[in-house]
Amino acid sequence: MKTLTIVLTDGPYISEYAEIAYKLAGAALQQYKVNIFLYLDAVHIPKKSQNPSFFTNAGQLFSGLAKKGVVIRACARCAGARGYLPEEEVLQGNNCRDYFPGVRITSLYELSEMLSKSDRVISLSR
Amino acid sequence: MKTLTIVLTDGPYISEYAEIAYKLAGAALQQYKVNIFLYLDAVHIPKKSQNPSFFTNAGQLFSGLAKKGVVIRACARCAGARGYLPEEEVLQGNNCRDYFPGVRITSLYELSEMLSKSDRVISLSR
Amino acid sequence: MKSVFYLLDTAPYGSEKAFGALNAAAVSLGEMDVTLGLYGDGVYLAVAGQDSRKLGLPNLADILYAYGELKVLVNEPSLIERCLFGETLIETLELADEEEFFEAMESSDCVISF
Amino acid sequence: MKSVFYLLDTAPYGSEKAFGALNAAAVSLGEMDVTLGLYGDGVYLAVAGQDSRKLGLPNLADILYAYGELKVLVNEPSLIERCLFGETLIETLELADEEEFFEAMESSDCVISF
Amino acid sequence: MKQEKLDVFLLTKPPSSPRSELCLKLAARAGKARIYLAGDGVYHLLARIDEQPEFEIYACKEDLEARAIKAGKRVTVLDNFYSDFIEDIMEHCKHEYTF
Amino acid sequence: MKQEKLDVFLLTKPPSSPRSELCLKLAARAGKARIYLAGDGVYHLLARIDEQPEFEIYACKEDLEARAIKAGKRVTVLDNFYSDFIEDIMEHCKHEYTF
Repeated sequence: MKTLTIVLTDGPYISEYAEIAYKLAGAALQQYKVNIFLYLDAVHIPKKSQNPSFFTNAGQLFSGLAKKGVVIRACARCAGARGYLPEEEVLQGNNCRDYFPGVRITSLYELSEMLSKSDRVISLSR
Repeated sequence: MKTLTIVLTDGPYISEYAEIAYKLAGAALQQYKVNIFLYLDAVHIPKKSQNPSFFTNAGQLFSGLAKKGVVIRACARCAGARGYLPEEEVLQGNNCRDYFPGVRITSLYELSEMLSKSDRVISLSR
Repeated sequence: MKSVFYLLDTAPYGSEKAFGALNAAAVSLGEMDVTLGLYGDGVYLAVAGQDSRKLGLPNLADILYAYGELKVLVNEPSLIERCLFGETLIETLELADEEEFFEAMESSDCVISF
Repeated sequence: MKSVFYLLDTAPYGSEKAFGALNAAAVSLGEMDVTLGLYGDGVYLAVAGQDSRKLGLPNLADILYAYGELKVLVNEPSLIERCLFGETLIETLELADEEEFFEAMESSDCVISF
Repeated sequence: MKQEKLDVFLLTKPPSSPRSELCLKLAARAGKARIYLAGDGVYHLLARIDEQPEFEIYACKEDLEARAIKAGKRVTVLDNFYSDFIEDIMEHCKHEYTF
Repeated sequence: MKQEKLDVFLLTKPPSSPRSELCLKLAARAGKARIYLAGDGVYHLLARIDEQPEFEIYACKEDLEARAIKAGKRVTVLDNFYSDFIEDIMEHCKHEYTF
């Protein structure tokens, strides 16, 4: 099975890339393995308890993707800088209390791993 | 006493405007009343438990400004969208568990209030 | 401050900035003299016929109509550069040439850009 | 993917992007064929003599020196547009004209921009 | 029907963006190319990107509607834009770029 | 010594930014102006912003050092950039703009 990796660097709402990535991943996961790497401000996307009155909840969208098998990882340095700290334990595929289930904080080396195992890579950034 | 209001729209680290605003506010608060309004992504700035290994903790910088009397308010819609929800109670000048003390989530009308009472306004955005 | 000029130079829908600028301008109506200036990519907001239902985003043109008393200036040179001069524009907006646009900025007590 | 081209078109220090691009490029060294391409405002990273201590930010030039094996291409037309052609540049970087720069992008398996 | 192995571009930025300029330079170098317009990328239709005969242009329907941008005859407006794009880049294209 | 009531500009964006262009247009309209360069705004010194006789140019020392940008004779490099800027906009300037 071919693999697609999507690299994101923007947070939700301020840019539309979280939504575009959701649509790309949704279209791809029916036939392909899909990875998403959250870098820089994109580590805000899986935050719990988002309540956007006028937009679609980006955290829920990504949580839905994770349930369908999309591998979502967040850069540890970027997440830590922004106050998302990893726990020792992994519960529901998740190692951060502030994140929706299915999203894990990992080292940046995971990005390199993802890239080397991918057939295509899409990067979206402002 | 004259009043300066600073309007921010970017989150920490991804842009230098949180730091520049900190320096501007620090220089101004010795002689003037200073307000900061956090809009759009800037509502991420006062998040607790930021741990930026290579940068200065933006949340701590702003918490320090609040202690020195700078009035810091975050837009309720932008904060809610990004998962920062206001409590009923105000403790330590703060109505959000995820925020450093001294930063309060308020309606956008507060921005208009701040502007109308200001002698100068600085807006910083990418 | 008695007057404020909001400068929007970002295209609508691709980012929250246009929505943010409209909301910020709207809350000052009545209290201050408010102008929203569309400049650069911000002028795309002026195109008539927007329908954002399928994107699941608020219709920004509807917000403009809802705040009919908001003064919105559209920078003409930006429109021309973006090949928008022949397009149908939202009729409640005011076209402003470079001189008129800059004068509105200069005569406002402050300029806020997002 | 066996090769990756990181495109940096944002100025250093004003944003975390240059730092992010350097780190991302560094972790793939050894595993993949990595090129960092400085383009547009990204070419400001090439100026020699950076000292960011007083800003309290990591010195990005030092990171470039620390990863000496990283291939860094500097787009010449961007340098010229920014009046940087006469400035002293970090000597470990490679100048690339438009043709060489685009060829490096085209011959990489993927292009990632921040 | 996209059997031809071409370079494929996803363009989500408006014409004023320096990334758009870079995208179009690379597309021009490729000779023939398929360009997918989504988000603010659909504003390239105002700048007549579809008049370049070497480019096949695809546009995202909901992004056109939101922005009130009309597509000319040479533009293929896709209802399933993202599925079609994904199929193209995973199965048919030579090199893929996103700007 | 900044008694003259002038328009004051804080410019934190590099020359390529459309906001920089807008800033310089407004400054040119003002005739004489004081321009404070901080952050990526210091890159305007490479583009010789200091050769315009109508502008008084001030630059932030730590931003110059980080970016390895030298300031010419007509540029006032300020150790206390932010204090001086704040005093100017609160006490001396006519109109203040930030870009």
